[in-house]
Amino acid sequence: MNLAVPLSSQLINLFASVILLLAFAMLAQRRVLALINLFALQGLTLALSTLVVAVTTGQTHLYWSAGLTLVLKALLLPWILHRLVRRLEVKGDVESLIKVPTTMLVGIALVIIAFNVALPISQLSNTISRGTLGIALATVMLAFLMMITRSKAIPQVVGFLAMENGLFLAATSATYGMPMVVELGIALDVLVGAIILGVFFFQIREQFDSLDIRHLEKLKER
Amino acid sequence: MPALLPIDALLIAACAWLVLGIAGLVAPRNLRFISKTLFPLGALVGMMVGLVALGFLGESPEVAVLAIGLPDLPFHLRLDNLAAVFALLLGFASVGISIFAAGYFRKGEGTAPGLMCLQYHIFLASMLMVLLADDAYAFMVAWECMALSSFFLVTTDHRHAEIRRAGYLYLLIAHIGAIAILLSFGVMSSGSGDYSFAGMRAQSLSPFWGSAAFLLALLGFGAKAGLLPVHVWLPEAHPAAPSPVSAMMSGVMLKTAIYGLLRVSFDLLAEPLWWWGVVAMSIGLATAVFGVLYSTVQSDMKRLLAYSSIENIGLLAVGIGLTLIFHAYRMESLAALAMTAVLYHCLAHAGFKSLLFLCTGSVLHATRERSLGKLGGLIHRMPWVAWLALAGVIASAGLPPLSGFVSEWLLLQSFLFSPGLPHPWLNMVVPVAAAVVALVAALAGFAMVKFYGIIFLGQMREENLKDAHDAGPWERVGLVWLAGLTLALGVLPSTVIGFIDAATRQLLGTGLADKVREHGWWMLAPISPERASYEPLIFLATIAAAVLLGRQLVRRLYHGRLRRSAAWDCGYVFQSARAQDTAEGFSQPIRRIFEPMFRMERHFPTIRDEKPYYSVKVEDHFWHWLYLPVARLAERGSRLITRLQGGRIAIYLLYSFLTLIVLLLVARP
Amino acid sequence: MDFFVLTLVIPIVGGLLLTVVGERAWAPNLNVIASLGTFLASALLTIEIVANGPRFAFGEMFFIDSLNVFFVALTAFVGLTTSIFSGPYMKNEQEHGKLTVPRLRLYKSMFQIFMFTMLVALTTNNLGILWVAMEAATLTTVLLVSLYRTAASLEAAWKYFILCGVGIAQALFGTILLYFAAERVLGETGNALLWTHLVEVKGQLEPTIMALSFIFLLVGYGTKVGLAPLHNWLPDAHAEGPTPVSAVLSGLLLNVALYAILRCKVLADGAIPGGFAGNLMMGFGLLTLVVAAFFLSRQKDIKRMFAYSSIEHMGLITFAFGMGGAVANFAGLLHMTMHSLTKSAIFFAVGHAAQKSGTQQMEDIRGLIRINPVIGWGLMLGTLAILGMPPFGVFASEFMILTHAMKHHPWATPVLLLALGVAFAAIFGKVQPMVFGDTHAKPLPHAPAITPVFVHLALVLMIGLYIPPYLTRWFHEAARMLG
Amino acid sequence: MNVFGFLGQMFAIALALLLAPLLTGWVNQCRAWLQNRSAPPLLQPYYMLHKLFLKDVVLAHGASPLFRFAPFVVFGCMVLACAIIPTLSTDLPLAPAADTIALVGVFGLARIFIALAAMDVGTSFGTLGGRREMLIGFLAEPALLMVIFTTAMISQSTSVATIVETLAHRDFIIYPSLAFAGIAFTFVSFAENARVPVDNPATHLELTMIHEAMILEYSGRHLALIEWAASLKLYAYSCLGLALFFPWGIAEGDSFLGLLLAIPVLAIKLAIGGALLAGIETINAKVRIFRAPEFLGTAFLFAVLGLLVRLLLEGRV
Repeated sequence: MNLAVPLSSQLINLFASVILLLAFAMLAQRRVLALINLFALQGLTLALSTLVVAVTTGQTHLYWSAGLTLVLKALLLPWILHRLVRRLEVKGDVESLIKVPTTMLVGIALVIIAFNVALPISQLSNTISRGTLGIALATVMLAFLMMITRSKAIPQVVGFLAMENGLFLAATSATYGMPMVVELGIALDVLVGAIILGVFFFQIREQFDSLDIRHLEKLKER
Repeated sequence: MPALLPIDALLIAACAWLVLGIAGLVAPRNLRFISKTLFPLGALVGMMVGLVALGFLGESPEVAVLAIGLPDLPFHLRLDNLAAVFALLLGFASVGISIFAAGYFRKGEGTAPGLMCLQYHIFLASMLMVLLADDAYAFMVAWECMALSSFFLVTTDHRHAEIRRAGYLYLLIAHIGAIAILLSFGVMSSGSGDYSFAGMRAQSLSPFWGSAAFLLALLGFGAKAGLLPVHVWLPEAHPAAPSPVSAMMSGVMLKTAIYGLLRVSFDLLAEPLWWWGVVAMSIGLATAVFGVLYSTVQSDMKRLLAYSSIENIGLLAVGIGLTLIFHAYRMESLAALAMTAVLYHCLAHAGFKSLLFLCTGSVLHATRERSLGKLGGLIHRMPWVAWLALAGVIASAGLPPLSGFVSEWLLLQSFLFSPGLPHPWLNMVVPVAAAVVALVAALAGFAMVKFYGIIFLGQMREENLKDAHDAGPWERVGLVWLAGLTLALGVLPSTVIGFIDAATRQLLGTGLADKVREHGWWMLAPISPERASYEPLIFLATIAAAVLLGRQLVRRLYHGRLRRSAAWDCGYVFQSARAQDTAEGFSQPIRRIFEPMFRMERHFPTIRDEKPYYSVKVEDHFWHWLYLPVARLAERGSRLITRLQGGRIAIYLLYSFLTLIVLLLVARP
Repeated sequence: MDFFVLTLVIPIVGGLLLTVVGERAWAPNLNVIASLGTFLASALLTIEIVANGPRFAFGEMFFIDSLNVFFVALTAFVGLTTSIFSGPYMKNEQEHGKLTVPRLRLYKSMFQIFMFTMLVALTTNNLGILWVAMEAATLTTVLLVSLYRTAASLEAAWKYFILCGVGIAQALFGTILLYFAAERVLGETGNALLWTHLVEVKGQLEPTIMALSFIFLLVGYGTKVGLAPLHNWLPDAHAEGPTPVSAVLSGLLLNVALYAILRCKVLADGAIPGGFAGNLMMGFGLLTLVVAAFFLSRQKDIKRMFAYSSIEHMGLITFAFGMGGAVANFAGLLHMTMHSLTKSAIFFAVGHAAQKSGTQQMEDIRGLIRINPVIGWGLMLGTLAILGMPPFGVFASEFMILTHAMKHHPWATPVLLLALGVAFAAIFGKVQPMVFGDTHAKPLPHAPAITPVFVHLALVLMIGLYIPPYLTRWFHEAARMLG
Repeated sequence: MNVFGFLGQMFAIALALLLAPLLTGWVNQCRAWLQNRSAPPLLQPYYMLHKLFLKDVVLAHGASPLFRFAPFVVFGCMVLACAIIPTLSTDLPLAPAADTIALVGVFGLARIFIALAAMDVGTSFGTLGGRREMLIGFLAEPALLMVIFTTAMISQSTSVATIVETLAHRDFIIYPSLAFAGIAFTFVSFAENARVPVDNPATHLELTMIHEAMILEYSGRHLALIEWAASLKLYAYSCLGLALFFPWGIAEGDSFLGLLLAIPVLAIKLAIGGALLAGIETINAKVRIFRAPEFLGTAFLFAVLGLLVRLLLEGRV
């Protein structure tokens, strides 16, 4: 290991790698509850990574955002999702529209693309966490891929939230976080969004007796 | 106080028409007020327009800029001699039509009379504005207002599905035409950003772009005029409209398209190329032949006239083409001859076609029947209409001594002197074109005999025709006015050419008037009397003298006894109305000779039929060759594209995803 | 009195108030009053800005210049007319048993909050807040779209949420990248997301980052604008939500999203040489225009069809702004205005028409001109206006766009015209039989509020013939700002 | 206008009115001889006209004023046509009133009136005749116009008088175009004058008749006028053909001597022409009505060919 790289940077890179790993894990995961747990874990890792950046740079608002991430992404949202799963009695496996190995292959291609795209930017960055921008982009894309491949509502939402994780990672890694107002606003939006989604689950379930979004294919052009 | 300029007077007239239209909305159901007050007032305004334009002819152009329009392109207006000729046409034709309309509109037919009055007068005003417009925006606004108001007029009786279809087709093709015109203007401004006509005149385009502008204009204005292959709306829309509107559309609106074509080809585009003329002429010939052939086989009287309008437009295009050829070779005096033929034919057609459409209106009101197969013998019940229609028919058939012949004569004269073109190939083609024109003129006679003979002559084909009534006083005045115009245009060609020559001179730099004036007002000799001359008045007088003298002599020398009896008919007993030719029967020879030109669906009776019948339906080839394939193509494209919206959210996300990836990979600053 | 504060406060207070009292009989009036208040405040604000020039509010948090004050006024105006329209419309829906009283309350309060989020998005100086407000606008409209709680409306809302959520997330990534680029120039002062600061240093922003950032922003906000192939949520949401919501979605929300793109484009243009942003926008604009035009002819649902028409016009506007330059920007702004007014007027008319006929299926709507001439003519004239028929204002802007395109991008004109022609054939062919012909429909329990339709159309007509000088000046200034 | 010219004009018209039935009689006589029939007297057409004028007009109940008006118009048109075609002299004061194109127009006008009159009573034969007449007309008219165009191009004029003067004065050059035009003109004349092979002037067989079908309902003075007009038409066509293709012997300017000389020349030319006409009629059979368009189409083609030959081979002379 290159000693010129400070420890904090190594830690951040490590956490980033974990986030990416978790993103892959989520892509491969077939069970709903496990998926939510993985999401919570990702949130936790993100919070830790943010904390490391905060400690290293001494930016106070990063502490806040680390805390916010912890509360929101690692605790509150997984809790809400757990509750929903239990209340809605979602059972069984997460069905994927594409076979998991194929998805993984595509995922690897995406990571390569993301790294390449982010490369010129990372070189411009002077933050300690600059290498993670590629990882953040890859996480966003993997989450995107997950949303595309999953046929049930809850995994799709988890994918959506995982995408937010990736964005958050990008924000901390590239710029030491957005201004506080913005972060708060984003957090509020995510929360409200999640709540609205929860309401939606009940309504969808009521209408279709299932959370399979393949029921939601009536509106189309014929 | 400065004197009232003609252009101001015309603007005031346009506003007056608008005001009259809006006044119709005040009491939209008060038929008396609208038809007996507003429409006659509209006619008065029309008279004013005509007179102002007449007085203006020969003056130098006047311009005005209004405060409305786009911020950097306010409405530019310009009254020049070309515009004045067409304003003259609009004004005088509208006098007759408006007066006729005053007596025509009845209660309880589709749109409320007030609304109709609004649409009608907007239609008039926008046509006037088309003539006055001197920049692309003002022109397009006026042009599309004209299309819109006439669309609403066409769909007055929108409860019938086929009328709605006609209206749709009309507006669609008008819109496509407008797009082409807009493009043409765009090409002509050639990137200068100056969309006033003055700016376009100042551009000198390369031959390629000039040609592009011309062809686009030909397409755009052709779509309005009814040139092949964008003619399909015309035979649908003209019959669908109430008759005064059909008259206005056929008589006047089509001429605005000719005006536009003249404006673009001779005014805005400085240097015409000879082959533009060939294109215009070829399309014109095809249109004329097509129009006249289809007009002979129609069974609906208004459709017959509509196709006849297509034919006339074709002839106008031929004239324009010929003018372009001469103009391109700098043979200006011949160009002036052809141009005069075009302008004259515009005026003539406006008169006689409006007249004929109005006559069909009267017939329609009297009988509620448009199908030729159910009319007949109306000369006994509607003598006014019948005799006035005869004037229209003779003029429309291009026979002396009425208006149609003069323009045809001029056109043939200009053909005849075409040798001398420096292009050998053209020298060969042009006389052949003359042959086709002659054929068209002769066929027009066939169509007109069919039109007149079947409607007005013979036995009445239906019982209820006995109750038909003649046109009312208002209608008669309108008809007489138009018939009078037709006659005047027929017998006073030199005088008329003296007026319209100003436009020719403006566009070509030379005119006919000087030569024509040398020989007195009764004689038309555009080149020299030795080479060609025509004296309609003397012509008419000789025939009239022979007729009167013959009649008097026979009565004097023999007797004038007369008795009535049943028709002889070679002793044939069954002389019911059914024994006469039907509309289909009359045109049977044409269908037979020109069979490949028509797409026919025929049903022949057989011995085993319980109720044997014969029917024939003639359809337009273009519909199947051009329009349906295009529609199918669009449909197919549309079906392909709608697959994008398959309803599956994952796929939608995939689109978004792929878009992003592609952009990330491909898009580089 | 600060009119700007009023402009923001009235809708949020109104919205919160309506959550409480929204079930009262006079609540619709309150809705109208709040909208009226917002409109008056915005009008006064406009006058102030036009007179005194741009200004900040709440420190540098909000920035109002001639570009966005114009959108604010437009938004407030269409909001007002929509609230007037929705009164009787929603009552009729209630009578038909489609909506319950609590849902109506939700509708009214969400409507006001939606207005608030849009106004915030328009006036904020902070690109992060802009993002937050856009997301909030999405959330409120998701609730509005699913108001009927039918299977179809749920599906539409779900798709809307997911697609726009994902889209907006990409916009956030773009914003982060933008922030990153800005920070390198402006330092960590917390001003790096303030547009007024960014625009001053736009020439120094790193082009590579800005290009990436703009791609993300364009794809992100573009989803909300309805650019093809990101548009799929739009027809569903328009067709299944209540008509007033369709009207504001089409008339306002799309504008706001486009506004966001415009603000970003100014920065991208400053940073990246060679018209990168403009070319991207032109490409998207053309693609959208063509795709939407071909969609039109296969529509059966009236609101869906006009939703596609909105997509088509958004494509045209995007194309116009993509071309850039004073004339094209002017035309784009004008077209945005005209489209807002016309399309919302159409949706008003369509709403009543559908209500009268009891269906949104175009085949079953017939003879509007006979049951209610006013609605019939409203729909007819509105349709003709949106199709770019003179003398309506849409033609004026289309004329400018087309002529400008002919001058600078002649290759694009045939495509534009093809799309416009196809759209004309499709829309007019469907609308004409609805307006004309015979029918057997019954009158409605509550007389429709048709004034908004004609107010809008009258404005559109006026602009087609005459653009008042102050409006011209205003547009010019805004166009100049866009570069 | 000088007095001499005016008198010449009057004389030409009077001559036409007088000579026309005689020409018809001559053709009939020749035909009878050629067909081995005993010939009617040469003056038979005059007797018939006289007889018809004497008789009452018997008008069908359904006839309108147009029906009564039409014979006079047709007659007037033919008088005008005869007045402007140079028969004896090219110095005709009426000639500028109508050039060759207008001449075709005059024939067209007459045709339209007779066809309309045929449709007026509303019998099956009448409409049939009208339709067939218009069919023949729309094919013959352009062919005639093309013939005239060819000659007009040679003489650079459409005025009949100028054409005849030019053609008469030309050096003896063979114009192939004129040959084509001449054949076309002959075809057209047969069709226009209701002769075999297009029509048979002496039949009342429904399948074949055209002209006779149209005038079935006419009687008395109306019929007389129509018959007279038909004779005038034959005369006009003959004179036109002679003037265009054999213009020698027609007087020019106001020379009285020339005029005197022209009369016998005309008589001889007409006599030969009539005999030829009868000969052609005799050796041909009447064709089916739907072969008539082919016949006339050929004429049209010849005329156009003549025009092209003129342009291609002869250039500008």
